Amino acid sequence: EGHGETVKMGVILGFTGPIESLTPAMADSAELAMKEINDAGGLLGGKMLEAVRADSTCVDAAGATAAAERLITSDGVAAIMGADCSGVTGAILTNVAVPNGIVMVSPSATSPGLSTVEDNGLFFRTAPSDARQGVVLSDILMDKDIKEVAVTYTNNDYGKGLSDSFIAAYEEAGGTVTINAPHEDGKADYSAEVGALASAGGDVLVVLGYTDQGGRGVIQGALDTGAFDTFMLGDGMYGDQLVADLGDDMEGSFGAVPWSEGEGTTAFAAMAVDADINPEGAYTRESYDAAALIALAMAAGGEATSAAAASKLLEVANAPGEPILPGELGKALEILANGGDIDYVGATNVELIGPGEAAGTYREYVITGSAYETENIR
Amino acid sequence: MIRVENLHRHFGGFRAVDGATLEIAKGSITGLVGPNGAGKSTLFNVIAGALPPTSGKVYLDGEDITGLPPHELFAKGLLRTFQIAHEFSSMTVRENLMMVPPAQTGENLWNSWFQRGKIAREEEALRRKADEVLEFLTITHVADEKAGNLSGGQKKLLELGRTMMVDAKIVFLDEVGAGVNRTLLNTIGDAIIRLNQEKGYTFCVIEHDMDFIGRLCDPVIVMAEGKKLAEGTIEEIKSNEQVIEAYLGTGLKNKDQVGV
Amino acid sequence: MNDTVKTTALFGLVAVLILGTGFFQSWNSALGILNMGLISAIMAMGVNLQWGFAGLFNVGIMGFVGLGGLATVLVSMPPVPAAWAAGGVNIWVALLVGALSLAAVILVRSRLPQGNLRAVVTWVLLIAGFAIYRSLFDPARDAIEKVNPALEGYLGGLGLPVLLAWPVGGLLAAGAAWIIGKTALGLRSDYLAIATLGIAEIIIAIMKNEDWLARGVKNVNGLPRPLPYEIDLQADPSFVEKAASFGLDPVTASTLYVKLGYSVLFTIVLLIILFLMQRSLHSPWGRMMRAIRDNEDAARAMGKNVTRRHLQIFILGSAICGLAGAMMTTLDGQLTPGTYQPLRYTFLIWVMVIVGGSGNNLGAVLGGFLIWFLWVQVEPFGRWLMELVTAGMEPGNALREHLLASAAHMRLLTMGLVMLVMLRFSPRGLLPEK
Amino acid sequence: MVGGYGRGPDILHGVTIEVDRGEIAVIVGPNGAGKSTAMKAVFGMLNVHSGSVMFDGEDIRTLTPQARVAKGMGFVPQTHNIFTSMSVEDNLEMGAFLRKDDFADTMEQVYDLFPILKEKRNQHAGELSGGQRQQVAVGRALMTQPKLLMLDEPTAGVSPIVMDELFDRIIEVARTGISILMVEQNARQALEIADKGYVLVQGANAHTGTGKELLADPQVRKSFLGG
Amino acid sequence: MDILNTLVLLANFVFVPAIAYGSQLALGALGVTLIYGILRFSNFAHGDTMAFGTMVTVLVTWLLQSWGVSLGPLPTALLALPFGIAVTAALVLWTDRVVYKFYRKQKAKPVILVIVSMGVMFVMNGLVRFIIGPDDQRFADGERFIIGARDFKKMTGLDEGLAIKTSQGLTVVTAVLVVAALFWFLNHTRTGKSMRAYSDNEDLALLSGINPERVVAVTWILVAALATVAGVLYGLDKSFKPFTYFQLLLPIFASAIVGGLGSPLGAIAGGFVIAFSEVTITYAWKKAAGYILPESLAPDGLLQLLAVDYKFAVSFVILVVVLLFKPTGLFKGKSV
Ligand SMILES: Nc1ncnc2c1ncn2[C@@H]1O[C@H](COP(=O)(O)OP(=O)(O)OP(=O)(O)O)[C@@H](O)[C@H]1O
Ligand SMILES: Nc1ncnc2c1ncn2[C@@H]1O[C@H](COP(=O)(O)OP(=O)(O)OP(=O)(O)O)[C@@H](O)[C@H]1O
Ligand SMILES: CC(C)C[C@H](N)C(=O)O
Ligand SMILES: [Mg+2]
Ligand SMILES: [Mg+2]
Repeated sequence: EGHGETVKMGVILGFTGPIESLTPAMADSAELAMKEINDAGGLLGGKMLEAVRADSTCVDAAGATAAAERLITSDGVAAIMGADCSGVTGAILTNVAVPNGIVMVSPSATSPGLSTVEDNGLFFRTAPSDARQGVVLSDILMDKDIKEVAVTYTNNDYGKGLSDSFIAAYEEAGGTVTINAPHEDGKADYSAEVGALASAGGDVLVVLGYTDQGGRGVIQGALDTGAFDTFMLGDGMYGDQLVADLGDDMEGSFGAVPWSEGEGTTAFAAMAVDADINPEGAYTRESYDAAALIALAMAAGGEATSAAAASKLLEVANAPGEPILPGELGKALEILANGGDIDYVGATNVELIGPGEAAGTYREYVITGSAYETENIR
Repeated sequence: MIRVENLHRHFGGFRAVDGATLEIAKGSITGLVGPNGAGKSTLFNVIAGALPPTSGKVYLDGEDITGLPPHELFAKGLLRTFQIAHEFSSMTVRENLMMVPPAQTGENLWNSWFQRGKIAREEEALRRKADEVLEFLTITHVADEKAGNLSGGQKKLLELGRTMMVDAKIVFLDEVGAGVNRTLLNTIGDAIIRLNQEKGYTFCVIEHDMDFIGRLCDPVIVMAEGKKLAEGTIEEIKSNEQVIEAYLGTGLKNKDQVGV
Repeated sequence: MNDTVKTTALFGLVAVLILGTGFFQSWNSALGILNMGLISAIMAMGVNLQWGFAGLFNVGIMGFVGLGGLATVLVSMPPVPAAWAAGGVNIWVALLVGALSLAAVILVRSRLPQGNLRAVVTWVLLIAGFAIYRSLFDPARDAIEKVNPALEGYLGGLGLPVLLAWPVGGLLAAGAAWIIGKTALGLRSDYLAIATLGIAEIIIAIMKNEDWLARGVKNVNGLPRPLPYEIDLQADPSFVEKAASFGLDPVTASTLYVKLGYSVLFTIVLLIILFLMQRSLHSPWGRMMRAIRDNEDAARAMGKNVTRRHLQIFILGSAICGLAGAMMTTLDGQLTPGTYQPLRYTFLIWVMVIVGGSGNNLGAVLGGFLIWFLWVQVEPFGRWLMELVTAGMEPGNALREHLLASAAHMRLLTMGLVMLVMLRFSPRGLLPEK
Repeated sequence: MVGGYGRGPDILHGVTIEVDRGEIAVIVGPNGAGKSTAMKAVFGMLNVHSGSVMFDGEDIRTLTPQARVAKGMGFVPQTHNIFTSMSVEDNLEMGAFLRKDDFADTMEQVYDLFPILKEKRNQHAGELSGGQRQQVAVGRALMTQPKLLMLDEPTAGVSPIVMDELFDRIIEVARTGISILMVEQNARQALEIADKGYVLVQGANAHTGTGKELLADPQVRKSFLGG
Repeated sequence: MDILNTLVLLANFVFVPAIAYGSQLALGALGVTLIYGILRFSNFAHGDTMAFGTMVTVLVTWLLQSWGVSLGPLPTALLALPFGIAVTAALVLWTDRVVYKFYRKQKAKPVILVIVSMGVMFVMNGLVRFIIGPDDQRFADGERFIIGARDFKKMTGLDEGLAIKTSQGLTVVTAVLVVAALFWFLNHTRTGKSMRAYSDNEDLALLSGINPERVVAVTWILVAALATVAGVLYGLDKSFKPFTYFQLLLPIFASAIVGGLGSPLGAIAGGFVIAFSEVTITYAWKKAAGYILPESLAPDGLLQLLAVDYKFAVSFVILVVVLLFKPTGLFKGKSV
């Protein structure tokens, strides 16, 4: 039964546009999960998963909607893993996914606004909302007894939302923000931002941007001019290239990134390395989990449809049940087939709360000797 | 009709028109001549509102019209042609003429949507008028040609033709004759005289062809270095020493040395 | 080939492309392309009006489209009473103060003679006005933005039917065009272009950063719709029954129903605009405009008020873009100022006009459909092309991997190639001006 | 020569024109007759379908315009005949573009001929008056020191005194062995100095003769010279 | 002392970065302005031409680095630059042959060429990403700073540091040299003048014996050189990422226009106007005021004329204002 059939899953990420350098690894990770399931004999008695990629462009809502439309109505995908950036994710969700009843699991759209969007129970994310990250960042500063900071954020819903939540938490806790300056991504020059930030001053510069975009440009400028020595970095800033390029100068800077520790993460890292994917890449773990969750929820629902996936997703993701790590998807399928219950742990210790988003733990790290060193998991 | 008082127009430090004072009488055909660069075209441009003056005044029938924009001057009946033809190059020759009359019903956006009948009637009349003008200028055969493809002389004719599409009070002609076949130029001359006599147009004509000026104009004003140098009948001008020296010259020196 | 035959054939081609999408991909995609195609065609007509008819080089389309989108939020979203209570009145008073001091400056500069006094008064007015404005504005803005920032943090709209936003979008754009036109229309060709480009960037910058107005980069989601929601239709038994009678499942039927609804609305708008445009193009008004485009000096000397006409056409064309912008935001169901980029909202429209044939309304419409179709469809095409190229290579071959990984970048490349080929094949556009 | 512009209809329907060394040939005719077109055809700026263009006994029909310049042909078009955004001096210099020798002398001669140009040597040519532009245009062509100088209405818009000078100069030039082919509407003066005269009507030769003969022909006088 | 500190502060955060950025823009704008001036269209593919040239240079630099070649304190990329220029020149010349030439022969309207150049832009865009990928690439080596902020503080004992990067110094020096050379070339050489003549009146240039194809070719080669130099210098200063080069197009155009299209001097001026306005108008003067004013008067606010949110808007406001007073740019540009 079901042998030879394929179930298509859409992978909508911004392969072109401002985060085009992050997305290939994310897509690969998602496809890694699908391959694992196929290798284990497929879904629901032999249905093979097939990834269909589409370009969200990260910024062009109309383009992303059209791409999603095509995935659903012409390629006939059963579910979507994506999209990446919060803006296009919202657009695809309301315009395409909800009307067509297609489930979407985003690995990286973290805007707090998405928590309350009308999704008809179809939207989930394996990354935590930035509402939480703001608090985490504020806590880190407070623990380090840093009371005055300057903030710069990437001027989009993610950056703005994150800076809003961070500043609210930080001021609440008694901190002072000397300046809250946005920067646009992909621009040629950040001297003006650096100048303003330097003049406003502060013990630390909080950078809530993207690692190979304006965020890095601002850091580079601040270092070059000697405006700031220490930085606190938001999730979008986490990336190996940053420390590789800026090296010693970043010594002592710190930050947080959605993370998890434990067997799941380690297991994923090993698999990723085998598959030639950088496991430390931003949102690769979340992507793997997103794809795996969709598949497992379908299996649990007994049908390779979005409706089945949507109804079972929370159940598969959360306790009770047998914990499932990356590499154990085959086992999970077996348990489900036998009517058992699983608690998908995955690469990020998935725990979906409230409206279907990751509760999320963050890794607090410090850069020491050109490497990220974990201080704490919060 | 037109009075120019102490008009100046400077380009940077250069005084193209340098205190010109002159008058064009109603009903006259006034000739305006002078050496190249005397400031004749610049004077026209200032009077016609294409260039703002540096200082000085221009009056039309006693009314101060200094610095008014061209379209308002047009409405007051002041028309001009350009020395270097300014045709509407991607439009047909006929359209070039038909666009001239002001305040056409169909020039209003609203009317163009809801007044089709009236527009059609007006267009018909305009077309007839345009064809008359084309006939007069002997260029009927190029009526549907793009104006940009006309020959140099034909463009000049078209330039003149546009002024014939409306009832003007005063028309400024900047070298209509340059590049126009002499036989045709005579015809144009006749037309100017006829318009002047029958319709009472006043003309001010810049031209370097003294025969043409002589046949048409009285009085003739000579400009040099941005000022009026002399004024009078053609005979007076032709015998004015200053004018001969600055402008007319004394004829070919080498003529007899040619092989014929 | 006869003109009419050619026009019919090309529009036939568009129809075939869209129908083909329907048959080979899905009807939803086909209608999706059709709907954005209709909007693009309207925008292209707006640009064609300005460029094709009057030679105004407007590269600020994005700004007007953005304003149309803003109108949708301002008209249709429900007001946020808490935000109004927090600072709604003050913020408008502040803006009024700002506007009044600017007006006062303009008045002073036109009334007082040039000299020290005028300069002093101007500066005093400017500085005082700015200070009062900021002292009123800043606290009010902060208060508004503090109101539930993750979801609201703005004043909200008027809560009126969203269809009303379309004409309002046009009006808003027209208002902006009036101000811009008054100041910038004296500029020529590329200078006007870059000025409008800059103004569009300024408009978008305001939309991105004035959170109190429409949430800025935080976006406004869930805009009301003129048509029913799919999920409501799916829940409506009579609809499901009707769908079944056509042999459609309720989900597909509902999505098609809504899209078709938009298609009908958009087509009506398109046809009205096209009809009016054609009428005016083929009237003395159109002739006058072409004359102005050909030679402004001569048109002036022939008694045409070039400045007025330019302003008129600039406002009209911009209003059309604003209208289309409002339609687009309605279709999207959300306002996302961060996604307004010149490449997509300005230059792509220009490509439509030029490839379609500037100066020809039907050409603009055709370009709108065709280029939008390509913009959407070259993506799978690029992938397909890459697969074709790499089909012969061994799996695991480095070059093959590299090529496949680059497939996403084929989109722009293919788009570029198609454009170049089309323009080569008919350099004055597919349907050139006659 | 038979030919026309681009894909448009033929404008020249068999025109024959000939100039010998040191001669002055003048073309006259009504507006739109194809005079300028004929000049451009000689210079290779439009399609000539049939017929030939010979220069020094050599068929040059396949040569590009700039190759014809190199062969010793110079041309002043009727319109757009100066570089408006360049200074007067640069305009003249461009005329001597293909010359390898020192052209300072020639430039002095041109300035002697048109003193006003010397005065305005550093001004943009586009800012000159109509007649001054015409002087620049002729000056530019003279800088080439061509074997054949082709002038399309060189005297249009120049004042009588300059026109006389210009004709004088043309005669002088011709005497140095340079052939002159020109189109003129100031036909009477032009034909007076012409060795050969051609009347063109509707793209074809209507009358041919020496300048004097044509001047004397009453029909020519009446139809083309204004009586 | 405080005055000195203020000056150093401003130099560090305003003058040095603005001058370097201004020179980068100016070099880019020179290329745009040259094409506009001579071939008479706004070349949208310029940003991507810069990206292409830089890409080639980056690849060659990597090769040289792998051979162990180095220029000591100067970046190795300078050695690779000629290769970059040559390959880019070949590419644009080829592009001209297969694309632009056709429209030139047709005497197509400038706007058609603008749109065609957008097609070329898309293709080049794809090409670059195809070859080197969309990621950030670093290729700078050698000494990073002429003087670093910390060293400066140590040297002078001031509170404020002043940093000047090697790349900044290089950029400014190159910009000055290139501009001077270009200026001389256009105004004083035969080829240069023939280019201006061609740009003015193509037919007449033909009649003067100027070979138009040669003029076009020389123009493209110059443009390729300018684009590559600009791109490489920019890449050395920041980093090489294709998307950013595309984004550079906007400020580059703004610079060319503010200066006056077709005017090389204008391009330079425009680059600096844009760069300085971006940096100064949103600058927070708080710290500077803190040095100068007595303690009691030290400001609370940031003393910022406008928030950095409006940085880009500001440069466009400046642009619009300049155009309103000087409708064809600061240096009387052309308009087609
Ligand atoms: N835009 C300008 N900038 C600088 N100088 C100018 C400009 N326009 C005209 N001039 C100068 O003003 C003077 C007068 O020019 P104008 O065109 O009025 O002469 P004109 O009397 O009409 O001569 P012509 O008989 O040759 O047409 C000339 O010397 C010319 O160089
Ligand atoms: N570029 C062109 N394309 C098409 N037709 C043209 C073009 N230029 C001129 N013509 C047509 O060719 C015919 C002859 O033009 P030409 O310029 O040779 O006349 P001409 O004898 O020089 O007249 P004039 O004395 O007025 O200068 C005219 O009917 C004109 O409309
Ligand atoms: C890929 C991520 C950096 C995206 C980001 N978290 C957003 O929501 O836009
Ligand atoms: Mg004149
Ligand atoms: Mg002629």
